[in-house]
Amino acid sequence: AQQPAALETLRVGILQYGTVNWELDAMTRNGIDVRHGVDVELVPFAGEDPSNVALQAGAVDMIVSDWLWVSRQRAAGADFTFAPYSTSVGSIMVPGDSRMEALADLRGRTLGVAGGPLDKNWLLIQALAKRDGLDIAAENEIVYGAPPLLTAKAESGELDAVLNYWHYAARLEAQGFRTLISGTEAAMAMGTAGPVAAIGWVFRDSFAEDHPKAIEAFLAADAETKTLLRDSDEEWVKLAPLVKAENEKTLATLRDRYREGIPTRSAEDEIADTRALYRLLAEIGGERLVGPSPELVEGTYFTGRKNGA
Amino acid sequence: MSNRLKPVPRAGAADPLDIAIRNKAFRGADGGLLEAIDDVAFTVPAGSFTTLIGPSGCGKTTTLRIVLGLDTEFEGHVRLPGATPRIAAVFQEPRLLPWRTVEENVRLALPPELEGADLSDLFAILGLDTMRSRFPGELSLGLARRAALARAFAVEPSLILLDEPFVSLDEMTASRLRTLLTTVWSARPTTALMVTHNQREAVELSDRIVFLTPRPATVHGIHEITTPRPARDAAWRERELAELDRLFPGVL
Amino acid sequence: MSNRLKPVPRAGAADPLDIAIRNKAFRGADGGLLEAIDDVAFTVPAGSFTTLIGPSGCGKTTTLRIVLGLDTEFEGHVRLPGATPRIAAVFQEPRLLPWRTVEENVRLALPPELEGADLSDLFAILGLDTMRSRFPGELSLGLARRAALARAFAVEPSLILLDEPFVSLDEMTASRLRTLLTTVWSARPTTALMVTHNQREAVELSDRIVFLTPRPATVHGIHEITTPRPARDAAWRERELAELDRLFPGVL
Amino acid sequence: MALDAAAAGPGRAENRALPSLIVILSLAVLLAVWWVAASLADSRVLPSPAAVAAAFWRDALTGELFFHLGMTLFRVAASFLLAMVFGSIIGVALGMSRQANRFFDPWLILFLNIPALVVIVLAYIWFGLNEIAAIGAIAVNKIPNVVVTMREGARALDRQLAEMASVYRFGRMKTLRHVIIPQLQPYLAASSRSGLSLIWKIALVVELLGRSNGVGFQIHLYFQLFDVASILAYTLAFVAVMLMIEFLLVQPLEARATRWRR
Amino acid sequence: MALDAAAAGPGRAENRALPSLIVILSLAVLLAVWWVAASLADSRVLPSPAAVAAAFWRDALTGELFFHLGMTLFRVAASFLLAMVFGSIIGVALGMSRQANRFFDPWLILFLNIPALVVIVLAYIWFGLNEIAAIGAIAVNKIPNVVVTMREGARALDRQLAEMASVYRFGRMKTLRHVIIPQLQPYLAASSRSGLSLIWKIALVVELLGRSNGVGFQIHLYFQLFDVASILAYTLAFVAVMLMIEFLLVQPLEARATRWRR
Ligand SMILES: Nc1ncnc2c1ncn2[C@@H]1O[C@H](COP(=O)(O)OP(=O)(O)OP(=O)(O)O)[C@@H](O)[C@H]1O
Ligand SMILES: Nc1ncnc2c1ncn2[C@@H]1O[C@H](COP(=O)(O)OP(=O)(O)OP(=O)(O)O)[C@@H](O)[C@H]1O
Ligand SMILES: [Mg+2]
Ligand SMILES: [Mg+2]
Repeated sequence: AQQPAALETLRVGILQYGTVNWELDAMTRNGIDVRHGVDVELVPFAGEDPSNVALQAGAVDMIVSDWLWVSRQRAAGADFTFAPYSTSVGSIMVPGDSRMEALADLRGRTLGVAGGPLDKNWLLIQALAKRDGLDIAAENEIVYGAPPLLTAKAESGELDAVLNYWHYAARLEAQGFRTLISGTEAAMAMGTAGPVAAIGWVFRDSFAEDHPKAIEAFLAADAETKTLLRDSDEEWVKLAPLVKAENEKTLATLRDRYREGIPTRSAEDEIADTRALYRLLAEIGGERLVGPSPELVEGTYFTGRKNGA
Repeated sequence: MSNRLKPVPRAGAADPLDIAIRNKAFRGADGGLLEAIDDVAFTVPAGSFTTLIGPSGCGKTTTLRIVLGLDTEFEGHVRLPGATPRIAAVFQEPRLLPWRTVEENVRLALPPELEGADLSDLFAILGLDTMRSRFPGELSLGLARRAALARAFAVEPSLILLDEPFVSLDEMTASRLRTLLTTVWSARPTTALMVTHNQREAVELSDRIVFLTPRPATVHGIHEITTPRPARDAAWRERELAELDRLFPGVL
Repeated sequence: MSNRLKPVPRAGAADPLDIAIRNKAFRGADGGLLEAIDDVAFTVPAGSFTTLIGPSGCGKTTTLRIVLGLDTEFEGHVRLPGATPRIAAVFQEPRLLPWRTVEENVRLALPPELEGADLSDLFAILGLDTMRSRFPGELSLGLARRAALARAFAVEPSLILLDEPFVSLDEMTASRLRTLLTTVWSARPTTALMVTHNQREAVELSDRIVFLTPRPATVHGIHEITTPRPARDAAWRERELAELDRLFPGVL
Repeated sequence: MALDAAAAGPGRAENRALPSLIVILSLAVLLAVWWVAASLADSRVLPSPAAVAAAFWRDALTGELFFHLGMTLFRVAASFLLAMVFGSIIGVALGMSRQANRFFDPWLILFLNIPALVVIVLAYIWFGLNEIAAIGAIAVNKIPNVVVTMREGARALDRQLAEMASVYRFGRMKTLRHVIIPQLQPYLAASSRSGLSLIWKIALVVELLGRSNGVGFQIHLYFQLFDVASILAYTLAFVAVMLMIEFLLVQPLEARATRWRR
Repeated sequence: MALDAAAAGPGRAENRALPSLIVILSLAVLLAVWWVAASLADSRVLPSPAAVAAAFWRDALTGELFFHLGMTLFRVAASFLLAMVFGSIIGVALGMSRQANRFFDPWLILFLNIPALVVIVLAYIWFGLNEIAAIGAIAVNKIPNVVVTMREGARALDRQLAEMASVYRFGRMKTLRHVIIPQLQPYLAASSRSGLSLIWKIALVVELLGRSNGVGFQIHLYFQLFDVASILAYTLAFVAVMLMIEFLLVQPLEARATRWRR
């Protein structure tokens, strides 16, 4: 029921083997995007930062990033905006046979942290620990490093625990590690009502204005794809080559964690929680983290869908 | 080559090579000044052969470098014969390009109008025929000096400067090359200025000899030789040398 | 220095320098073989002064290099006088270290037992006193050659090899340095082998003269000089040169 | 300290066939060392040659490897050319003129030390995510290194030969070709060898940051998966090309150019 | 092609005070160019000098900048020393022995072209996430480049001087110090200048991948925030140190060492 000639193209910058690619692969492979009236073109990159560069350079129309980055860029004058994609965030993983049970047990251990000292989850977990009287950063040996390297180091036992992105955490889980605490748990402990979608689709306001249909169609297609991936195990078998899971168990773990991360809450709840979380992060991370604005910058959340409707 | 070496009448009134160096000092790496030339002024008449004699280290090479325009930091002036004389120089060291064969070294120096000239005769006289395609690193010093001479002769210069051209050669080769130099020099109007420590050589080849004092160089005296070259036999040479010894005692 | 130059009695029966080069060929960069030495065999009796004369490019430098052990790719053998003679060499080019001053160049060559020796007299005789702290690049070629001679004399060698040591020097300096060489050579038991193209120099300095043929070198003839050095005056020299010319025609 | 006189002297003729044998032997020893180390380590991090070969075949069969290798080689070649030409010109100019060098030396040090990341990001943002920006960024990263090496070469030029050339009126082109460039040859050799490798390393970063193909792109993907065997497969494919260039092109050329050295 | 004869001749004396003036002028021009470019571009990607200065002060006041700079300088210095010493020894050895060079040349090309990432990751995995692994990894990345340059230097050594040294029995140490090293000086200068910059660039990657401090760590942090002003602030702090080393240490030393060149 669509005219292919009228299809608008949306270039999305993705990490080749990243989780976003799984979703978009399912979307395009099943023609969901076309059915909704947009032609999604995947532009693969080899890392997170490159897709940021690509968006700024105008080489892609959309990438996946977090609202903190969007807010900061908006404060600096850019017109990026954000639509929720996933609530999956990193977790602190410990070996299955580790005696650590709670944050307090981390005292005096070697902890690997992916994403650097300004990682949101890391700040939240630190804030939570501090509330309980533990200064993790000071009382532990913290090793910042590249996620794959930290994973390898956790496996080899050089690290007692590792805070890593969710898919690395899931892979570790499949190998018998367990979650000590996740970023979501930390956020909820610090006062959010539910899991907040930290990462989302990021694009320019100007693009959304010029191509309202494309954005709308894409977000609708995304919702349908998420439903498909939530309900169909078969789809995941088809995704296996992209997921590059070493075995069935890893694939299953990744699938389950992915499904957990599908945002389910209303936009209002999300925004309210995000505001709260932002304030909290502004408090912990300071200007270094969030930039000059003490509040989530207006327009960070994409609201065009409702306005356009 | 053969007809290039044939003598032609000396050219008419070309300009002389006019040298007047009023002062030349070097600043040493240690910062000190070293006065090399105090006052060296003489002319080399067009088409004549002048020889410069002076003690080692007195400033002869420096004078030649100034004439060649390689050193412009001096007081005084140098006027070359003619507007753009074709210059050739035989430096005190061979100065061949180590990465080019002997023949390439000679040919590279040729001006465009002589490109592709037949050099076989020249190489033969200089005893270099078997060395044409060898690199300078494979030559003995004497052979390398001969290659440098070949280069200078091949360009058919109108002004030639030679800095001790015939050292490191056995007497037989040296005298053959002296003859060659006279032939090249007289084949067309050539102004020549040579440095040597060998007074026999000077007397044999020159029209005038300029004697320099020890550093800082000044002109000690100028000796003109008027005897035509064919008349300069062994007896004449001994007489002339004795005369020079009388005029400029302590040089020999 | 002063007492180092004082003559001491010649040493007893040390070994001669024994040279027997049966064949020496170079492979050129173009792949071709060049036979430099065919058969050069002679001895230099211990404490004697031998001179090598031969046409340019015949293989004299090659012979010296083989004696110095710098070239081991030859047929034949070389036996040095004594087990570990202290060797000095004056190469055909000065071969000074451009980044060291004249004095440093000389001192670097000194063996440990002569370290810190007073070299003022030596530099004075060689006319290098004002040049001690200058770099080789600031010297004239003649001065550089003298620095190379200073280096060779300073080490008080028991075997000295000289490759045309007195070229690029004015006659006065050259004869002063020849006297110096004789003094150094006779100051202690020294075996000397010199290459020259200058026959006067050869008859003045040598005990024996070895004449070589053109390349590939063979020994053309050996001439012994028995006249003691003090008796070698100008007249004797002319006679001796005439005699040599008769014995080895075509060399001069 | 005999400067390897024996090896450089005669006997060179018999060695004609030897070189390729030695190279093969050398590579064999390397392979053996690696294999032993891999079996001792027995970890995913140091895969055995067999594992790397398998990874190689996997991507070679699909043609993927050759595609990415080709893209990288193209970028490397283009920026190498750019960097060598501009770097040599600037370097020789600075080496010859004391004044220019004094003025531009601080700039040179600045550009030498700007992280590749900064240049690459700026290039991508200004010129877009395209080949021209990528190649330009690589070249700009490399040029200062070429300049530094060639400047030393120009400083060490033999003044005597330059004088000879000026007396005999060689002119600019002849002087450059026959007097200057032969003297710069060792510096050119050094800066192009280490240059190629540096350019390839920068290319890896450039491809990581903003290209959707090339070996750098692939290597980083495999790094995310911590698949060292595949990383090595791509690396060695590139190294193989470099080895081929070295032995089939550079060394014969170099042997010709340095024939004159005894 | 007069090889800058005029500048090298007399008149050098008056120039004594000039150099620092020229350097200041040079830096001023650079700053002006940057400022103009920044106001023309008017983008966050090319911040103005003022913005960078602000970022500098912010991190300088907390002392943070100096801590990270210090850590990086320490790593750079340590690995520079390692790389130069081992690289020079290996390079000169290969340059002098044709046989050894034939055998090890393929290894050299391999190590030249192994991506920094691979070496760094392997080092971290084998030796742990510690300083030794970091410094070692940087050095290993740089050594092949030093080898390549020094090998060319050793090949171009003057055989005549070596012969002189052997006749006068200089012995190993004297020959090295007075004959070999002065000839290698331009090659050492080239490889240490471009070497320092390469090492610092590798240090950035090393710090990014597995260290918790250093300029590379900070730059990457700011890259995630896309704060180019802070990135440049750290970069320029390092460049300033390099400029100081260049003008206060390297150039006076070099001027002494090359005094003999006319
Ligand atoms: N390294 C080399 N490679 C090839 N040929 C060489 C080499 N060295 C010398 N020759 C050749 O060997 C021959 C003898 O050279 P040598 O230097 O011994 O001559 P020489 O007698 O010292 O001459 P001169 O009096 O000119 O110095 C020459 O023909 C020279 O070209
Ligand atoms: N570049 C320089 N820097 C400093 N001093 C120099 C330089 N060139 C030459 N001199 C000095 O100038 C003086 C004259 O040198 P020049 O080379 O002209 O002598 P020369 O007469 O050619 O001597 P020779 O017969 O020994 O070749 C010498 O004392 C020399 O040390
Ligand atoms: Mg001179
Ligand atoms: Mg010789």
